[in-house]
Amino acid sequence: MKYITTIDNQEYTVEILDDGVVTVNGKTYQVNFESIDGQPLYSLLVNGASYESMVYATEEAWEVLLRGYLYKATVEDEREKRLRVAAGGSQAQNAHFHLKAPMPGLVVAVPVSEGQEVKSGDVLVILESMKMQNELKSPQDGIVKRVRVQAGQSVERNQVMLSVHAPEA
Amino acid sequence: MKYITTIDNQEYTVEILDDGVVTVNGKTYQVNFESIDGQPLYSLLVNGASYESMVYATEEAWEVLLRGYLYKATVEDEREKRLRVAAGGSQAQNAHFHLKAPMPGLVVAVPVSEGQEVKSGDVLVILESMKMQNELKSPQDGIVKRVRVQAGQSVERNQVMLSVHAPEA
Amino acid sequence: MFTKVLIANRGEIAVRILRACRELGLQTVAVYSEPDRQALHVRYADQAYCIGPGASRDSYLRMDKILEVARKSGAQAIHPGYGFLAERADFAQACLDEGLAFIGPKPSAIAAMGDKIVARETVRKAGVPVVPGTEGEGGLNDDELLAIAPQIGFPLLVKATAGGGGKGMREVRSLEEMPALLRAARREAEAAFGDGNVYLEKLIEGARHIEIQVLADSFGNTIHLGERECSIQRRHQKLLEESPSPFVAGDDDLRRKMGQVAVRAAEAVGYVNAGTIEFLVDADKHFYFLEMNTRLQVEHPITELVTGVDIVHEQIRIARGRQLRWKQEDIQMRGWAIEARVNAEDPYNNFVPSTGKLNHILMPSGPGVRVDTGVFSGFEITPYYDSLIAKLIVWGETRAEAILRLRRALEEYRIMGVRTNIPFHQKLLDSHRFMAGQYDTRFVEERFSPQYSADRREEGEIAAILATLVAHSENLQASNIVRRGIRDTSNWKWLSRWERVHR
Amino acid sequence: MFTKVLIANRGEIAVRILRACRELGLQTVAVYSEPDRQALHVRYADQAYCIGPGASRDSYLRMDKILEVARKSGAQAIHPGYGFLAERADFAQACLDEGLAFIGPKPSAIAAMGDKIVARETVRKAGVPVVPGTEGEGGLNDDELLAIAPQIGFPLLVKATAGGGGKGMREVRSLEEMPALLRAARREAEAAFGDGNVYLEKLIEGARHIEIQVLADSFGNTIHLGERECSIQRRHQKLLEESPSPFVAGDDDLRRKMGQVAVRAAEAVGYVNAGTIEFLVDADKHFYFLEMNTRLQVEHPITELVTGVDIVHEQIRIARGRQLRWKQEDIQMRGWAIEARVNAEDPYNNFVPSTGKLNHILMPSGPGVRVDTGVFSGFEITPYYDSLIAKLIVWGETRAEAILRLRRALEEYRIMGVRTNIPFHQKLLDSHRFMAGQYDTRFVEERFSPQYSADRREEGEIAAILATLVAHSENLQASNIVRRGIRDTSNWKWLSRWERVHR
Repeated sequence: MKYITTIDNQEYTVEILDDGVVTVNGKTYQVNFESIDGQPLYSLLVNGASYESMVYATEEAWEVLLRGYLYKATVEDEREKRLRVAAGGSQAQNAHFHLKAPMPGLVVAVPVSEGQEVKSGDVLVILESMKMQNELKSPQDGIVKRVRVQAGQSVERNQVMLSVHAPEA
Repeated sequence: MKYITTIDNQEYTVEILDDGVVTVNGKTYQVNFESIDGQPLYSLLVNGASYESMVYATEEAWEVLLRGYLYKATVEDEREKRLRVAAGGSQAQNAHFHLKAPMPGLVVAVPVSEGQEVKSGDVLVILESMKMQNELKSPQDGIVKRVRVQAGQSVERNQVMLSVHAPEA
Repeated sequence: MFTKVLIANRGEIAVRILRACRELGLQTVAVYSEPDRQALHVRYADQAYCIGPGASRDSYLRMDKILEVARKSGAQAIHPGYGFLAERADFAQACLDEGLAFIGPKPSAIAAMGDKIVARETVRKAGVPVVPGTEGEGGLNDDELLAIAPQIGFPLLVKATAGGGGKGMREVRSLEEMPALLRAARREAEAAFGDGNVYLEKLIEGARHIEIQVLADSFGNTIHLGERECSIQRRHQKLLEESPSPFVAGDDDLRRKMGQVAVRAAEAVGYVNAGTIEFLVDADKHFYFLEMNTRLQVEHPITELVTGVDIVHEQIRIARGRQLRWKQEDIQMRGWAIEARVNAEDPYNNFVPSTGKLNHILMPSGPGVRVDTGVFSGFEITPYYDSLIAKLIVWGETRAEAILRLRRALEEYRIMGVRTNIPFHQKLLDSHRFMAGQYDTRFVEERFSPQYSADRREEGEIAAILATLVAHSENLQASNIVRRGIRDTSNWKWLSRWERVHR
Repeated sequence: MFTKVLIANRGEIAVRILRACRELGLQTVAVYSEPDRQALHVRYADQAYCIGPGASRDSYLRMDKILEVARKSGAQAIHPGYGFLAERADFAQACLDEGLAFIGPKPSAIAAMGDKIVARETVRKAGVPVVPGTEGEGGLNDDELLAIAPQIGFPLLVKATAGGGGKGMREVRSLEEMPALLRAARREAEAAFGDGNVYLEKLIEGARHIEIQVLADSFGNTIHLGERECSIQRRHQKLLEESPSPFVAGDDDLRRKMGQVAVRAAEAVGYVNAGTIEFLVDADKHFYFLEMNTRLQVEHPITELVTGVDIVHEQIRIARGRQLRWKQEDIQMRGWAIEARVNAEDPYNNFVPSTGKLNHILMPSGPGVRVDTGVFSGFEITPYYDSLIAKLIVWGETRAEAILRLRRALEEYRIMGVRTNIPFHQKLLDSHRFMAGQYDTRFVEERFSPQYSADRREEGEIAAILATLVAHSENLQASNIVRRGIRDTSNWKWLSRWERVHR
């Protein structure tokens, strides 16, 4: 199976062969790869060199934490790559932004109200968690919609607190 | 729910009420009981006193390891107790003894053969594991049957290696 | 003499104190909030009582409930740890009123050092240098402050009288920009503390934050245990401490002078038990009193490792009315100790706190390594408390050996289930300025930022193999690997700016 | 000078050595057997190579494969750890022949100390006292032995010439019983070692097993690091060690004499690197050379904690051609250290080894606690290797403090998935004779046996509550709680008698 893996705009063509062998940009490596205790924690031996890494699946990328450094990698197979390139590689613009709580916490303030126009960077919600306060800002211009929280309210992780719709939407 | 729990011939009548309350021989205790990390490891608060214990289920009893001491407990509900007492509390004699490997290991020797008469205490199998040799002996007089292993063979934990049938069987 | 101690705290420090009590043969009583039912301090104590729900104000800050537990459990002494009620003179007094030994200083000393103006005045009179400023003058108005500012000299700091942790603080470089910054600082202070009063303080540039540990018994003996270097901070939160300080090491004269001054400051308030005098030290080795922490510090273990004095044992002995077992001349600093605070926060995402269930922990161990922690595999990191989950402390014969040892211990440490700042520490230890000991309190924010992989191209190939093997083996390619556009749940990341709340 | 070290071992000692290499900035190469793929020594090393299946003879004992890995990986030095190839003169020689530094003594010293007769003769000539016996006389027949026995005096021991670990050993109390015991010993020795030769040795009654750590560089400097008390043994396996020895502490003269004799013994074979001289010490403080272990010992950490000398660092420095950094007068023993060996074996079931997957580990930590281990949550304990899974080592200012600290650390330690001997250690530390330091090598077997709960009635009620709550909550009552008759799988328990196999 052949993949195109991209880290910091650097492309690696990684081919996984059957018998503990991979090639990277044509070079051949003996690999031995195991997950530890069912965790996203991996021991990798590459031509005898021993590495250990946590690999997190996030929505944008695979985050590879290796010896204190974080590498954000995207992995595509050849077909996906072709399709994306054929489509011009463009990234869709989100018309709606749904502000989710990054962690459980307490809503300290909601300085906007429904229907209000906001600019990118305006504060939408102030959330407190773990003795820290966080100003959550809008990533885009738009109109505030569906404010579902108020000051004093506890929220769960990933709970949608409000939305910002693109002006034209 | 009322239980009769026996440790070292000492009987405790333990009644579990609904609301974090148990009685032991009539005395009432507030209890708060939690398992840690899904393990047979339990944190118990009894009237404010904090205990932690490993509780293993074995075939004969519950083994409670508490502060370095092991308590072997049997737990019966009232109906079971009545039935057992009514039956005279007798323990059935096993006619057949199946020698199982207590742990994975290597069979070093099988000094008996099928059909041979053995006495209680005679060595049936010598098993090696973790750099230790162990002589597994017969717990009863009888005839050796079904020898399923030979010297040099590896065995898994609980694998039956041979049987000893009671003479009259 | 007491034989049962209630620990009015949670987390690693409660565990630390419980261990000390066990090692001294004392009985222990823990208090806990509902989400802390399985916490180590509950499991390690002889007795444990729930004192309310998760929010600190409903549990760990509830003096009444804690005192009620003391009565119910028969505890005869209370150790407050740090944070929560540790620097509340009224709590210390309430303990005494109940006939409980308070393992800490007298209420009067807590009160004197808790009021910044009183503290400054008290130590100034005892001959302790303080940073030039207006703090001793009470609440001045803007015109008065603007008039005094040129006498102090620029740059200077506007600071909230009630404040702490950087809230209501502004740096002023000239008289012209001062009025606007004054207004901003007052507004922020008012919002944060309900008190808009501010004062001016000379800004010590290139300052190091160096503190002196003191111990005092109730017989009038006060000694110091040398210094701790605490300049590795981010937003006024210490992240890594070392003892000795690379800035003081080799200058026995400076250490002796700072130590004498620290002892004098403690004596000025009749201090008893363990405490810490914080100093700012400028590039010319002038040092200025900042404040006194009238309690055990988070970073006390590094002093323990270089002096051999178990500070918590000693706190308890002092509270039991014993004399100090050391004279000043007995205290020798031997080797080098470093502490890395391991926080549940993501260094690649603005240090945003991370919550969740810890699924797997592999703790570093072996020679010269100590871990003080309150967490374990299966424990849930909740949003109720601060993000400190462990202190990784190492000792080495030399600073170089300590750094190499800390590196290996950080690389060994595995905590699965939350993100941690371990990578921050790993990069810090790789930085040349840190290795050379050349840093001040602004080093982390101004000169050091965790980067992505750009500087580690050579391992990019390994990372690519890892990502590909994981993607391949999880068969999630179809749904996950295509690079997509902006995601809702991650949008907040680049916009977040977490501020620590000080209560 | 070498910069890359191959560690020819596994388990906690491989991890210990890897850590030392990292702390000295050296590259590391691990070798591993198939079931050890996930072991910590593989994960912590810079390079790792599989050398065969689980059985030691097919992997960790395969010199050829290990040397092949050294060539392939570019390692320039080999650390053998303990066990496996550590005391094989031919392996040390093979390393030298390959141009590899061997981190240990010269092959000639290993060989001289490996042959008991040669060792005894060599040290006797150097003025080191040895236990009276016939070992130096070669293989005598039964008639000869029976003639000599009365000269040595009873009680005496018949021991296998090739032996170790108690195999082929018999205790003889009178001439009458001697012929039968000689036959039994020869038969057992023949079976175990392929060599039925035996010798006689005076039985030292009430003996303590006390050993002296020595360090020697290649410039002719040899020092000792004081003693370790190793009398807590079961079937010749050490279970717990302390330094200093309670028997030697306070008698500086005895320590100095034993130390001098140990240094002399090491010098007699031109010893270089770390080694240990084992002595038997009788109640009158006479001491007799037993043997020299020409390698790192399992229990080396307790000496590290009381002397401050990192023995593995020092081994590597010596092998790199450096001079010792200490003179004898620099070595001071400070405080008290105890090591408890945590084995995967069931103390309630004849110490039968326990295998399985470790599901959850909570490691003790905090002040004065060190854990040397090679296991982690998720690791599988296989039947291929010995049962040592961790060494729990504590330091205290005094022996009492060390005991209290070890107690709290043992109570904190949680290892789920196998049975361990932690309860054995807990009871040992509770025993009055241990607390008083009054024990000899037979203490554990003769005077101490792990008991069930009979002596802890007061906690029986708590145990009853626990068992009932678990039974209730697991809803397994119907099938599991009725007391039944004899169970097949448990029958073997009371009949088992595990003997350690020495290779």
